[in-house]
Amino acid sequence: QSIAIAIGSEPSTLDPQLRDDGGERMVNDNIYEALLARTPEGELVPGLAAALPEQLDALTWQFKLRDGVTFHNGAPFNAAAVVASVARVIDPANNSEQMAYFGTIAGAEAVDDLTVNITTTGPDPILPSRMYWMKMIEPGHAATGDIASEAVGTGPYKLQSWSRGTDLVLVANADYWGGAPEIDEATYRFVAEPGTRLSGLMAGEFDVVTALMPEFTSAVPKFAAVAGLETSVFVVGTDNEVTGNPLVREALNLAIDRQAMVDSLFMGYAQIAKGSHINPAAFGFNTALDSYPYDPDRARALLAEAGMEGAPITVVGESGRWLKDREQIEAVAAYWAEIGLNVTTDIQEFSVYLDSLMGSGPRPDAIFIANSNELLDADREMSFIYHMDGAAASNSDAEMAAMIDAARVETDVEKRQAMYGEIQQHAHDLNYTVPLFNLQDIYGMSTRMEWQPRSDAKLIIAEMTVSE
Amino acid sequence: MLDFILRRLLQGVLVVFGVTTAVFLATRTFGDPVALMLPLSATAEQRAAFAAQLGLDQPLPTQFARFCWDILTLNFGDSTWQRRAAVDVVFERLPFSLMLISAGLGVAIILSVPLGAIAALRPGGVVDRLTTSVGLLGLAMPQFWVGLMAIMVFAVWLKWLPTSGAGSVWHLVLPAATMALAPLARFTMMVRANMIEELNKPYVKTARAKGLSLPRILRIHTLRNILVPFISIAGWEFITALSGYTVVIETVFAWPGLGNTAVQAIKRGDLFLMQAIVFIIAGLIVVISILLDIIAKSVDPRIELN
Amino acid sequence: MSDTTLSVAGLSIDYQLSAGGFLRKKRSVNAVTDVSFDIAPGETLGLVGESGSGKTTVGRAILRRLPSSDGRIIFEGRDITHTSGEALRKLRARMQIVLQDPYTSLNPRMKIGDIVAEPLIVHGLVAGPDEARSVVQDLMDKVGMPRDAVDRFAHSFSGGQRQRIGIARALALKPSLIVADEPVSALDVSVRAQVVNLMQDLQRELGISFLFIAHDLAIVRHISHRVAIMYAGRIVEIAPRADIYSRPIHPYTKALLSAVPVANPAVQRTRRRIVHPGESVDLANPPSGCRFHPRCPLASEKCRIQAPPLVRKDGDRFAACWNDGL
Amino acid sequence: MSHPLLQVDNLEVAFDTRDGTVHALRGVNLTLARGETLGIVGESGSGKSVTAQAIMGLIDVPGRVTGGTIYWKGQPIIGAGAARHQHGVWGKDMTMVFQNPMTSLNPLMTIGAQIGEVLQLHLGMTTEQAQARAAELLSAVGISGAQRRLGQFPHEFSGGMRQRVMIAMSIACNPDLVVADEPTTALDVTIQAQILELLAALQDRMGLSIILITHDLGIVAGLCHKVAVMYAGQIIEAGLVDDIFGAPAHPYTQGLIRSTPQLDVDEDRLVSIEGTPPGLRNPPQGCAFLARCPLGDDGCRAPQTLRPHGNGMVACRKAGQPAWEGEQV
Amino acid sequence: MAAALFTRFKAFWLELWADKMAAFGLIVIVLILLTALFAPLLAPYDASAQALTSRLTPPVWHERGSWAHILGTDNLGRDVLSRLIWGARATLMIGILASLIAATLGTCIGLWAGYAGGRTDSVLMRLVDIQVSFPGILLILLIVGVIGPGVWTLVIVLSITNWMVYARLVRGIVSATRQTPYVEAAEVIGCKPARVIFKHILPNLVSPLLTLLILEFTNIVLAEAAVSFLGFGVQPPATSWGLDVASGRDYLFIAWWLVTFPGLAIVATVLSINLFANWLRVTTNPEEREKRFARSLTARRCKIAPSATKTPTKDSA
Ligand SMILES: Nc1ncnc2c1ncn2[C@@H]1O[C@H](COP(=O)(O)OP(=O)(O)OP(=O)(O)O)[C@@H](O)[C@H]1O
Ligand SMILES: Nc1ncnc2c1ncn2[C@@H]1O[C@H](COP(=O)(O)OP(=O)(O)OP(=O)(O)O)[C@@H](O)[C@H]1O
Ligand SMILES: [Mg+2]
Ligand SMILES: [Mg+2]
Ligand code: NI
Repeated sequence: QSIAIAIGSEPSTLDPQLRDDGGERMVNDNIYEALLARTPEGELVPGLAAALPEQLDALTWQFKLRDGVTFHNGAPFNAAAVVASVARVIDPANNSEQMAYFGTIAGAEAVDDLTVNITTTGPDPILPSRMYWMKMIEPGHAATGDIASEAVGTGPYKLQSWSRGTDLVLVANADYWGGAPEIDEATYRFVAEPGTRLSGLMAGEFDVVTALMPEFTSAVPKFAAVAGLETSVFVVGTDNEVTGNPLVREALNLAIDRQAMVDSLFMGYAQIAKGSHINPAAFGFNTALDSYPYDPDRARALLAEAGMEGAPITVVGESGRWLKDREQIEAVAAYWAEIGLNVTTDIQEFSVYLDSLMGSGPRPDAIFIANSNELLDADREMSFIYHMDGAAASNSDAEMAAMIDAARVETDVEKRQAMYGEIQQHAHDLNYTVPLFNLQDIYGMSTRMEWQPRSDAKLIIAEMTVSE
Repeated sequence: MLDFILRRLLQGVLVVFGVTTAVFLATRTFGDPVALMLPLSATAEQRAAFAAQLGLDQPLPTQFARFCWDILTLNFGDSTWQRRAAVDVVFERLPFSLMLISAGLGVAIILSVPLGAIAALRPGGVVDRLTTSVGLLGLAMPQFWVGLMAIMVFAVWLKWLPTSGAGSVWHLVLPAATMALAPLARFTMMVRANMIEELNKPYVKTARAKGLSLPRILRIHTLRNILVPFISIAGWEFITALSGYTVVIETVFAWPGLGNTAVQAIKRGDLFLMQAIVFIIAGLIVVISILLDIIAKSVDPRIELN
Repeated sequence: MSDTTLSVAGLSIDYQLSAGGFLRKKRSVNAVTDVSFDIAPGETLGLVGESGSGKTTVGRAILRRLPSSDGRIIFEGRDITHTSGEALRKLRARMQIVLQDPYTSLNPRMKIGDIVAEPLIVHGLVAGPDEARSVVQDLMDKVGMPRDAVDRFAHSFSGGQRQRIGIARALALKPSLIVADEPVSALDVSVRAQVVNLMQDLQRELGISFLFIAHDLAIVRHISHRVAIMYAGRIVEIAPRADIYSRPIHPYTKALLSAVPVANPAVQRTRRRIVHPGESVDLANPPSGCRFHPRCPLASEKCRIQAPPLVRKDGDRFAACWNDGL
Repeated sequence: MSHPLLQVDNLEVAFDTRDGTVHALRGVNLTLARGETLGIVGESGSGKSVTAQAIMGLIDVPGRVTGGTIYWKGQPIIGAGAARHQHGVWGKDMTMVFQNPMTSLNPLMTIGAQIGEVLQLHLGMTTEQAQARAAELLSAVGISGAQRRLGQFPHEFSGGMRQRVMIAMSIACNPDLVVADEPTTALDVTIQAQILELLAALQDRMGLSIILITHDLGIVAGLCHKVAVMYAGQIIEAGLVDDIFGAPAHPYTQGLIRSTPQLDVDEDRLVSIEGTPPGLRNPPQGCAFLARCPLGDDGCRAPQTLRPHGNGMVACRKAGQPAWEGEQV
Repeated sequence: MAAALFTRFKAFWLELWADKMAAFGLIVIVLILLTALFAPLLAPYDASAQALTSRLTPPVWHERGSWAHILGTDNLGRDVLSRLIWGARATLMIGILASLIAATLGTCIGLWAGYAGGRTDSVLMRLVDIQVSFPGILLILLIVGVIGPGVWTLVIVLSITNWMVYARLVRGIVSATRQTPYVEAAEVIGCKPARVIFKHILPNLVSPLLTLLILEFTNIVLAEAAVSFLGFGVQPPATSWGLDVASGRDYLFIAWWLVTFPGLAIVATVLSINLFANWLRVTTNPEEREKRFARSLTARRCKIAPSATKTPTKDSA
């Protein structure tokens, strides 16, 4: 059996360690594997490792490797391969974009042929999550072969051919350690236009298309939706004149009819964020929090109490990068205008937007971002948005920053979980952000496809089946 | 002849250099390349390291000197997006663009000549009015609209042709047809107008006085005479298409041409790729216009190359 | 005031065919070579020659519309060879032009009155529109145009009438010299006579000098006092009218005269025509020596090597031919 | 049956323009015998070229033949009774030489191809035969190096040579009639003399008939047997050259001849015919020359037709009366 | 005076009316212009007023449609008709401004090159060559990418990439007109260069420039749409037809009206202008104009033109 998959962009390279590139991941996730894997529900399980790692000390994690695994070119997978893979990713000369995930890793050393110790620069409780992202390469091929266009991994699929611009074909790896996958051949096609992807699906050319818009769920033969990694949120500038007032910030949160937006904008394919913008699947998510209610009257009252009726605020955002980003921004701006704020919407060009989001200038009153959490650990949100020194942070709450710093190095799982819960409660009470939705990823499929997509947005062909 | 080619090539080199320099100045003086090229979450150290690696931290004149040297040695650096030599990326996509353009313009050329000629034979007649109206309509429809509609009709409903992508001749049909539409209209009208003008020339009277039939005059006499303006229009159309005006079609049909790559390069702030694209396309344009002049000369012996 | 209105000495003019540049030679063609003549006040000099012989070029050089590469042009006693800018503009008031094509030499978008008044206005010779109007009316009377013509556009007039308008425009500045470049070639025979008569009348009345360029030897004979014959950029013969027509010296003049058809069947059928083979000279690479030698029946070795100078043959007759008086 | 070679019978041609219909030809009558040379003179716009083109079947939108008939050897070829196809008349038996040799040849075809085309079409020659014959023809019109010349393009020829090529082309199929519309107007006098000699020689040799259209009375005087004078779309006088130059009968013809300056006579003033021809959109009912005619009176308002006068034909009530003061030349 | 104007207008209209398509084109253009001019009065809603609850309402004739939104609503519940009306304003303004700026720039350079001639001419024309060799759309995208999208960017960018054709046209006409005898005459009578240019040369440019301007305007409208389609064009909350098509294209399969109406508006505008310009082009060419007249006469006379029957056809000889 063979299927055709339409993805939004062609891999820029097949080197699995250099780029942070959606197209590359969609392909390489099937060719390469990491030491750890996740179940479709998000639970970390052993991958190329034989078991979950063991923490030897604050800075060292030990992985036992699966025995008898070979690369597609026949080379054995062993500790040397792991050491080489780690060394290659973190080599500054390679300037890997994936360093965002692996910044804490100091190195790896082989203990024996099937045991590896990975060391970190500081205590890093989420190292296992990080290792889920690190694809293991074959050192010999990486050194001498053309790794950028010839992929050699351990995964269930092997690269058959790649005609750049046209298509990329994977075939099943009959020798896969986990057993040969069901689908024999998968052809990727690269279609950037959502409309064109959709028409290909409807014309029967594609079996799977990514990033389907919610509206089209009624039009396609079959689809599957799953809670994704992205959470949309407005980061509020707490040092600004208007938004510095906690009453105003609360009003901002209460003014939005999130349910209406879910129903109309997302046709139900989104969850209202539960009081924070941490991904619900992530470690550290505070389940105790509840989502903000829609209470415009209370919002108006709060504004009145703060004496901020008609106060000017500027809402900053961009357009076209995330699902329905502009729609969300404009809808929210409209809600805020409704409770009596004088809202200016500023949709910025992306580089300008980046500067607004992460630059050193004054913080915007409210800036939109769809935050993505690939490591599924609350640390990402904590250090990026909540921590006062975070790149996208808009508060100057030193107390909270200290709490985050403490949690980051806490290796006791229970304690860490509790600390994160506390931080979230704190931020929730002070309305530092206006969390909106946990977005769902929707995939369009042909009728013969059977597949439950994963919440980490990985497109694993081995998990698909074709009914015929 | 050789003298002409040499002179034009030299001129061309200057033009190409001017064009590429314009890109250099535009990208270095107005924007921050580093911010564009690195991911959202990159740290300040990463940014600085990256800038240093690309030589972007040097003062502008130094950068420019390095840039000039690179151009001279035809070294455009690595595409930051694809992590390989920028020229490789360009030469990989260029054939797709050329294929699309040639197919589209080829169709337009082949169809427009008879259509325009027939229209010119009876100006104001049924064929004339029909071609003119259809032509004007063809000119009025935005390409992306035509493309989307074509996909709907021919690929989704009728399932005659693939919706998108490249790979076989069939993949080429819809994009090429969409691409052909506007040039077809322009060519047809141009052939018609020039044909009418040509038919008014004294030598046509001579030909008629010689007892030649109108179709024969058209075929033997006037057709050749409209060839020169036709070549220049077709060449112009080719150049325009090459300079990226196919990008809309490429987007709609997911055609892996250079236009799309250029958009990506711009969106991702891939300076080196951008420079390579501009350089190579400008060079191609120069070469093509020289070729056009030579072809025109071979058709019309009166033309002097200078 | 000197006794010659215009004196041209050794005039040569080159046209640049292509600008020099990188890898490219400058190419130029020598359109007029060593041309000299005078025109006295009130005199008409006819300038005849085949197409491309440089007649227009001489006319345009005199009006300083072309730079001359050699020689001098003296107008009313002043050397104007290098006049330019504002001085040249002033000079223009004294010498005027009448162009060949009456259909294109009038701006189709201007009323006749405005066309004729324009020189007065740009030289500030009239105080206001009323004065301009009355001057224009006078001019229209002078050239025999109806007075109501001033409010119409050029296209409503016939060729002859347009040519009169062109003459009126030239007259507006009361010039002392008018260069008329084939003013009647485009006109019909019957209309031609009107314009020729008008020009003669005006000359008698106003004492204007004419440089009258034409193809048509018969017309030239009618209107000129003296006639110059050009061949391939040189004057080959220049003499008073009677001499040229009755006793031409230069072989080319003879051939030219014999080739003119005469509207008299009896005469025309019996005329001895000297038909020289060959065609006009390619000025880009002219023949050596006398430029007429390839077509000349009398050509000798000397003619091939050395160009004959224009010398006085007898009386007021000058010719450029080694074969004396043959 | 002895039909005249060409007979034009009351030919009328009109052009549709936005400002009304131009009646360019208003009843033109002509007869031409084999071997004869007819000159047509008249001022600009009088309809000479239109007549020639009508004879050649070249009237095209916006013009149309609105009346009359043209007979070729007794057969109607234009007008009532004419067949749709006229095989071998135009281009073979009857050919045309145009005024402007610079533009009348296709600039992008070799001379050889342009001459050969006629031969292949009308005489069914092969390409080689046609080229060989074309070379002969070029030599016949006095172009040396004919073989080499065949492969050249018009721009490589001078004006006079191009006109020779046109003539070569027109005599390619041994025609009976050559219509020459101002064949030398664009040429220099010396070249004009060459071309006229050539035409005269060819006529002698081939027994051609020629219709020669010109402004220049001198050319007519030298070359033609008969002459027709056109004015405002009509022929107002026709006859033998000697008669008409010797004693022009129509006031217009008289004026035309008297206004032409002569090489050997000193006139003090030329006769000038004041005024302009009538517009052809609303041509006058009567004599078209009336407005400019010194002899005209109310009687001339009635339509004037060609009537015999002496050996020729004149359309004037006062034919033969001297119209302009001064002596006849 | 008024009467004279009226007769002229009537003559113009009569000639135009003879070509129904062109007349229709002109009417449509005028209507669209008026719409753009009176957008605030005509539009039923604010173009950016959104109502998420009523998003993607189909047009009124659809079963789910409503009279509240005659042409339906878009993905944010904004009224399509209102956006169309306001979009006319943006689209036409960008088109007109860009055309005018490009034309002014091009005309000045063309005049300069054509009048000065010689070295200046060749330098300026080389400049045109460079600009022409510059990959056009790349330049647009590059500039937009660097200075950021927006209405004004678009105007600037489209002007920069379109002036060359005016420069070439103007230079051609000027250097040709410079040779005409009446310009020579004007110079000989002592007119200063400024007077020669403005009084004698410029009037010749009016009609070809106008025709070119009109045709180029359509190109700019299409270019604006294309650039907006690629996401480099007009940015919300501003609106234009191109932007609406672009943002509606994702909904093509479920809300055809989002793409269709602005698309049709573009087609209608460009088509009408082309129809009219086509007629105008013929009208400004006296020869063509006469022929057109004669042909229509012939057609009206309902018989084959005599000349056509007399065309020699030697096909089967
Ligand atoms: N602008 C120009 N550039 C180059 N050569 C020119 C130019 N104008 C004229 N010539 C050449 O100069 C020579 C003289 O031309 P000129 O116009 O003076 O001749 P002419 O005697 O007036 O001819 P005609 O009788 O045809 O008007 C010709 O060989 C012509 O080809
Ligand atoms: N295409 C046309 N459209 C309108 N009128 C025309 C057309 N062709 C010729 N005419 C008119 O027909 C009349 C005769 O023109 P024709 O060309 O026969 O004159 P001609 O005697 O040959 O003049 P010339 O000596 O200038 O060549 C003129 O009044 C002219 O205006
Ligand atoms: Mg001249
Ligand atoms: Mg004529
Ligand atoms: Ni037949």
